[in-house]
Parts: sequence; structure tokens; C-alpha cells
Amino acid sequence: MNANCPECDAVITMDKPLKGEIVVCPDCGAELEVTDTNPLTLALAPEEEEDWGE
Amino acid sequence: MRVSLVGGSGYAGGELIRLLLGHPQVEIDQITSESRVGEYVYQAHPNLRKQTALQFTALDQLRPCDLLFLALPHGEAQKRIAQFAALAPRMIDLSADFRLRDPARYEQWYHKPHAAPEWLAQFVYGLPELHRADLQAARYASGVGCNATAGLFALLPLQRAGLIDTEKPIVIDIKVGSSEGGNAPSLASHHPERSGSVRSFAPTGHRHTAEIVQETGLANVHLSITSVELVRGVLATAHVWLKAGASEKDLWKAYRAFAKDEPFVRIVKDKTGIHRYPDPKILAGANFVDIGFELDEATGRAVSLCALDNLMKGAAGSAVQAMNLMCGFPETTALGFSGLHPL
Amino acid sequence: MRVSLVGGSGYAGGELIRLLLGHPQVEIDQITSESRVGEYVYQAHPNLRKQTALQFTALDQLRPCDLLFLALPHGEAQKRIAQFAALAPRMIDLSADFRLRDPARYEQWYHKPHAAPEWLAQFVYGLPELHRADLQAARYASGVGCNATAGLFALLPLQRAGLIDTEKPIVIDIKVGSSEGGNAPSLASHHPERSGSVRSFAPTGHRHTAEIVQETGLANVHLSITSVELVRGVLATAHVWLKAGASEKDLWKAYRAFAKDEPFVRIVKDKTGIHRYPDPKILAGANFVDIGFELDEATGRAVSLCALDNLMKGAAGSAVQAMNLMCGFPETTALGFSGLHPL
Repeated sequence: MNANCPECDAVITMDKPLKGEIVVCPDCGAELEVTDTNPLTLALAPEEEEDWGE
Repeated sequence: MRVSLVGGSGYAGGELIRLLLGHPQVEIDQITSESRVGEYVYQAHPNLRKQTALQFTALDQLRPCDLLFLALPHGEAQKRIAQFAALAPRMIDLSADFRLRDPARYEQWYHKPHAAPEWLAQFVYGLPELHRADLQAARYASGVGCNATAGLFALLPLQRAGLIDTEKPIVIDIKVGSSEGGNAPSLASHHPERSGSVRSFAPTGHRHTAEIVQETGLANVHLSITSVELVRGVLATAHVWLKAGASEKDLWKAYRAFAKDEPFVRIVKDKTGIHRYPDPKILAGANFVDIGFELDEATGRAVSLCALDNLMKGAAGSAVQAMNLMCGFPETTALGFSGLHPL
Repeated sequence: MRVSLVGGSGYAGGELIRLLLGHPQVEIDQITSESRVGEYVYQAHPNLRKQTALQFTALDQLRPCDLLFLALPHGEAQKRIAQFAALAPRMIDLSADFRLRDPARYEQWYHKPHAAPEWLAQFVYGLPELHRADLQAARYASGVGCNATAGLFALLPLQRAGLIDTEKPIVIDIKVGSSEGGNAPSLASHHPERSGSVRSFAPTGHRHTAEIVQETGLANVHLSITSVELVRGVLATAHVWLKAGASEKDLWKAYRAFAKDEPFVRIVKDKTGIHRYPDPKILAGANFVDIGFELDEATGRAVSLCALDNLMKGAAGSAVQAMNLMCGFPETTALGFSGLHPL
């Protein structure tokens, strides 16, 4: 099954997705949560914005 | 005069202690640090070994004093500002908590409501070159953002001379060192990963934009921050389009006028030698702000450059300079170190 | 296939030799260097010890071969291009002499008339990602300017997708390493002066602007170069205003389309981890071009980033890639090194 990453529109294919499953987008590395499996829909998993640099 | 420092184990705190130890009119009473209570100050700041016997105390042991410096992580000072104000007639907060006058703008850039908005109006923005008179009469002063300070000094000479075409965008591309990130280690600051990296850690937005907009009134300002192989130091490269007809001579006049009465502002624009433009490397530990420019007459683009030490002019140096003004001491007291060369 | 290299003692020459030694279809016949005649190649390029027994020969000893690389200082190749052309059916010149098609533009940027303007039209600009078909049919190819290449790759994804508002200025702030200056020592490159410096050595103008204007057709492009503590590596930070309504998804589509069929172009834009944007540090010795972006939706400013190794994709790597195309070898031959981490 296919869905588009909400962040960068990359096509993400999953064979047996589970609701609530977390998957990482291969293009932009965003963490995505399966919010529905029929059809497959993905939403950005909440992650706090850690200050990664200076 | 007796001063105390809340949050003295960080890099800016350590720099502040170094400066205050060299200040003839000042005696440090207490330095607090929750994480290092009981340790000697030099254990956090090795350059201060045999310079002070002070040990870090706990916050709740804080006694009243004449002037209180606050060097806590962002967001902490605003929670207990009333408690601190009760301990000293004057305060200087090095964090970002009281730099912005407008609570709404604070929330926009720091993503949470300010915990003590009513105090914001009582703090003067602690950049002496911009608020000398206000500071002389002030009880409370904020610190300055290191990147904002470099960006401000790159724009002010042009803005004061009315040379900027405010219709055109202003781009400030800032190169920074690793000490801006503080002394908390992370994978990003792990030496094998950090050394030699050229890292665009804030390509489009950075909190310090808010200070530049507030202090210059210019709206069309766009920041970008890249960290390079450097510990101390900031170089701001500001790309500014000038009003039609602005010439190299106009720029010289503008920069000279700006630097004339400022003890710490130097113009660096030479035709020969290897130090032709401002370079933060030779400013480590000094309170100087080196400014310079180059004009591309064909396109009307001026590139205005500003170099400074983020821990000095961008933090502790400006704080001591502000203290000197607030307390009536000569402005340059304890800030005479001229930097090292070679380094 | 037998190839020879004119001017093999410089950094770009040394990198080219390293790559050619690893190329299955190529055998190096001669490497000339006036300053090092008789010395072993590895004496100039220590990494090549026991990799080749070749010695530098004098220019007048040059024999005919199948393809001649020219890596002379700027201005030299154009003086003797006819003499070189007589020695080989194909030539690739790494210098700036044959990059610009228009002799007038050459004179404008290099401040002297071109010595062989009639040859300019015969050279294809040696950037495979821009001139793959031309190179496959070409006899002569120029090298690429390292800063120009980084600036080009920062603009091309946006330009090809028609996203750029060409009314607005484009500012490209480029951070470079010291190997761009070549192996001739000076006070400026003297270690105590160069190490840790953040030097604005070309604040407004740089010759490579001409190549960017020529290859993109964009006129409103403004460069600024700052050298930082780095030996190999270039990071271009391009500030580009997009047409109204351009979204993050449009940018992803544009960069993905650009990188899709390009073996050496990688998109680096991650939300987590410490390698979120292109950084030249990990590209030392690799032929990759890492591109990334960040969109400031509030202002319509896109910051497009490009990192590469100035000696590889910015010089020798592109030259070998162009040779592969010109001679019908697989394009990635001898260019498979993926770079080191940590470094």
C-alpha cells in the first residue's frame, strides 16, 4: 500500500501497516504515524524540537 | 561594590567572573551553581586557578548585594525575577529572557508565553553603544544575543547614515564558533563530529533576528547561521542594498561617524596586508567590535562585516560595560585586554 | 587509453593523478612540471608513494597521447593551446582559461584580453550534470570553478523548477577551505595566521560569478566568499526569493527531480540527527554534490545549500567524469570513493 509523506511528498510503501505504527520517511527522515490503514494515511508523529546545534 | 552571579558554571558566567576579578571597584560575593555546589570556581573555569578561592554556592544561600548578574539558561530567570529583584537594587541578566520589549514578539520567537511580561519594560537592552544614556539611569539591563550583536553592528553604521534601501531585503550570513552552544555536550558537539564541520544549523530563522528587528526598526532582515571550526568568535556578513548613488566615500564617512566616539568599535578595511577585513580570530577575549565593508558599485550592494567574540562583546564584555555605565565607573574599566596575535 | 597531464605538481593535478591511477581504462604516460622536473610524482603527492613510479618531465618532452589534461596556472594554457592541441585529439583544461564562452566577459572578470578567443567556442563547460550530451560529443572540455560549481548546484534545482523570483536579488555566501589557494605559500597562508581565521577574502566580487551567470542565465546573482578553518571543502549558502506560493513540497519535488538521474547528486535535508544539511567535511575525496534547502515560508526566502570537495567535484572529479563521457566509459568509473566518516 502507498501513501505520501505529509512533510515532503515522498511515496512510502508499506505491506501490512498497523494503526499507530511509526515509520521513518526515507527522503526527509520525518517520523510518521500510521493514522489509518484503509486507505493508508500518515501523519507527522509529534517530536519536540531539540536544539541540535549551537 | 559587592556583586553576585547566579549561574556561574557556564562559559559566559566564567568569562564574567574573569572580568570581574580584574575590576578594581568590584568584589564578587557569591557565585551560585546548582550543578556544582561546593566545588571551587576554578574547577569549572581552569583559567581562574589561583585567581579566586571562591566556591559555588546554592541558589537558596544567596545574600543581598549591590548588583546581581543572572547567567541562567534561557527561561529560568523570568520564573524568579521578583525573588532576584528583592536581593539587589540592580540586575543584569545575560540570558534572552528580558531582551525583547514586546511579550508577543517573545512568544513568536521563543514559542512559549513570557512568565513575567510586566518586567520586560523595566529592562534596558544591554548594548552600551545603542543605549548608553538609558543604561546610565537603569536599574535593570538585559544581556545581548551574540549573533544579534554582530548583525546589529554590521547594519548600524549604514542605517544611521540613512544609506539603506529598505525596500530591498537585507541578508545577514553569520559564521559562529562552538562556544555559542554552551558547555553541555551532545553528539553534535562530539569532537570527531564537530571538528572541521561547516554546519548550517539555522539556515533560515534564528531567535536573534527579533533583537535586530527591535533595535534597528528594519523589518526586511533575514538571518542564516553556519557554525565553522572555531570555539570563540562570530563573523556577520551583511548583504545590504544601498540607496542609489551611495559611494565608497559615503560609506567611509558613515563608518567613521559610527566608530568615532566608541572606545570598542574599530574599523578594519585595509588595501594591503593579510588583515584587511574584520576577523574574529584575533578578538578572542577582547571586547572589541571590528567592523568593515566592501561596496560593489555596479550593483549597489554593500557587504558590511562585523567580527566579535561571542563570549565577550556578545555576552560578558557587554554586561560588564553596561555595569560600568549603570554604576558610574569609567566605561572601559576591566575591559582593556587587546586580544592576542598570533593565536 | 594513454593520457598525459601538463602541470601535475599542484593540488588539483595531484588529485587528478590519484583518480587516474585508479581508472581501469586509462594509463598515464607523462606528467609535466617545470618546477619539479626529474622528481618522483610522490615527492609532490605523498599519498601516491608506491602507487606510481612516474617522474615529472619537462614540457618540451611531451609526446602525443590520446587525451591531454591541462592543469597549469590560470593564463598559461591559452598561450599555447594550439601547441597542446597538436599533441592529442582530446583535451580537458582544469584552469579558468576556457570556461567562459564570451571573450568580452573573460576580459571583464580576468582583467586582460583572452590570448586565444577563437578557441573558446570549441570548449564545452566541463560540468557533466549540465552538459552531458555535449561532453559525449566533445573533443575539448574546460574544467569548472569550485565556487561556481557549488553556487550552480545551489541554484539549479530551483531554477529548473521555475521557482525563482528573478526580480529579487540572489545572494550566495560561500565558505571555502585553504586548498583553493593552491600550494604556493604566503604570509596569508602561514599557519599561525591562517589557522582558526574567518577571513572575508572576496566580500563582493569573485571571478566564479561569471560562470554562474553564464550557466544559469540568471543575472541578479551576488557572491561573497569567506575562508574558514578547513583544507578541502566548499559550502554555498544561497539566499533565493521564490515566486509567491511556493511551498516546502514544491521544493522537495524540485530537488528530487534534479537529483533523480544524477549518480553524484544527493539530497541532504533531515529532520533529526546531526547531519541535517549538506556539510563538506564528510565529502573530502568524494565526487558527491550534497544539496539541501530550508524554506522560510513567512518571507518566501529559500536557503539552498550545496556542499562539495573543491578538489574533487570542483576540479579533478568533474574532469575525470567529463573524460568518462568524452571517451564512452561508464560515467562513474574511478569515482566510487564514498568519503570518510568520522574524519
